[in-house]
Amino acid sequence: MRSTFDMIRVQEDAFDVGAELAALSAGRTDIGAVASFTGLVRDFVGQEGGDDSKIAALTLEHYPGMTEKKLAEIEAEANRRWPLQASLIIHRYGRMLPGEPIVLVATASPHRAAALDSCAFLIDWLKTKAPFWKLEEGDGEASWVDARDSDDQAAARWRLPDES
Amino acid sequence: MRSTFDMIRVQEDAFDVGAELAALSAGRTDIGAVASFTGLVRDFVGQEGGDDSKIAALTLEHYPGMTEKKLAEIEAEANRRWPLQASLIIHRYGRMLPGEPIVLVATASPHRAAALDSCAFLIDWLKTKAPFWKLEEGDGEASWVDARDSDDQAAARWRLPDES
Amino acid sequence: MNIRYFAWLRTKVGKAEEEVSPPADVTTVGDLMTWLAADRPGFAEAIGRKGVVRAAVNQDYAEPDHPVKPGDEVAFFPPVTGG
Amino acid sequence: MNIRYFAWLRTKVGKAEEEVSPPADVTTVGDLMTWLAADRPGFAEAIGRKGVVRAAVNQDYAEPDHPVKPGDEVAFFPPVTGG
Repeated sequence: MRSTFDMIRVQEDAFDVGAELAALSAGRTDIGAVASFTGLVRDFVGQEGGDDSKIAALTLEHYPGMTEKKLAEIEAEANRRWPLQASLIIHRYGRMLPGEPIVLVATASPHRAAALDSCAFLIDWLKTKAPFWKLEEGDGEASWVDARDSDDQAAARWRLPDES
Repeated sequence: MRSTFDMIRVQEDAFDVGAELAALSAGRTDIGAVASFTGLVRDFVGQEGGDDSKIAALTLEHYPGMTEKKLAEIEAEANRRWPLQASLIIHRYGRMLPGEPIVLVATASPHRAAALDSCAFLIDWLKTKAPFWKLEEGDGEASWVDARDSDDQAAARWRLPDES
Repeated sequence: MNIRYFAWLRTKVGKAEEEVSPPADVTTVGDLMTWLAADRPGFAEAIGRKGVVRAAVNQDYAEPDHPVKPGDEVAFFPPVTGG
Repeated sequence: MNIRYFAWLRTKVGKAEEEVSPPADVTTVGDLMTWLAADRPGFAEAIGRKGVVRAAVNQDYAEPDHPVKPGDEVAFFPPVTGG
């Protein structure tokens, strides 16, 4: 099945999740399932209620050119693995405030499992393969976010048997 | 963590996925991840391109009272298993046309894996536990949709070790 | 006892709901199914096919050995297909 | 050769980008890292800590044994943290 709606957007402006999802399936009657994941800036680090770890703003740095290239590769891989009718990745860069969306991935398929699995795949792979770096502003000095082992583990579960 | 936005809606009217998702996280800055699944009426059965299996409309019959009870139980179970900040299940009944939404489930959490997994859990469990029945109208006589083994298998992967 | 039928079982039986007063020896869902089947050929045919009829007592799923008593709401239906 | 630095590696090195002309015996990403480290103390310190610097050649991830040649765009950065 050829996906008829593949889209990658890397942008500074905020976006409207509802409008983006509506566009994904607009005017179509062949889609049975749409899965989406939205990542948002949240106002705390780690466990909820930790009062020493408030986040005032987040700045996303990216590698222009390579970012678009990697996102397109990730989306193409999802389309190879699942019978998708549409897929969408939007990722912002620049400075953003708590409550604002950072990233949206969405997939559409005739069947539920393909939509759900490919959506999880897109965000898990994107986390470890797309060249973005987060800088957190809290009470004190801004600090670069460390990569997490749990992200590598989440991506690893999508590795195919012939990959090392 | 107590979920501060739990909602079950069983309704005949169509709904706006974007507006529902926006409401889920509106005015909040503590949510890091929102996952959603939308099930839509599609205009064909089985494999794409099968011209003998067009769907003109779908009617969902439900068991009023038991439906709400089971959906509330499913949502409560998701909240027991994952640290959710918000969860939403909307399921329609009555007659609907291709392209219209049937069901929306959405979950919010500080962390991506909890949102993604609980969203998949909600739709998988709902499929096998919520008392709805689909009647398809195609070219000829309307026919009741058969339950699928693949739905039982999808639900089974969420069974806890102490369950039979 | 309030009996409810859904989906194709409803069309087989020819009604969505009925009030019944089974004899005292009908104490389980299984007993009730056998008793109902006696003069409801559509229901008898449906329960004759293994695994196609599910039951709920007071809006919770119930196996054939689940007890039933006067005043209960007992529903019969095919496997669910929502979502 | 166009060298690019991102995130805290950019602040360590003190620039986002530079043009360099390494000698002919610099033929791999690893060679280039060693050569760049010679007079960039921030870069030297970063690559001294194991596993914290990643590289890309012409916008694809590259291991230390990956070849580099004049005209390439070579980027160095910490592990990614987007999404």
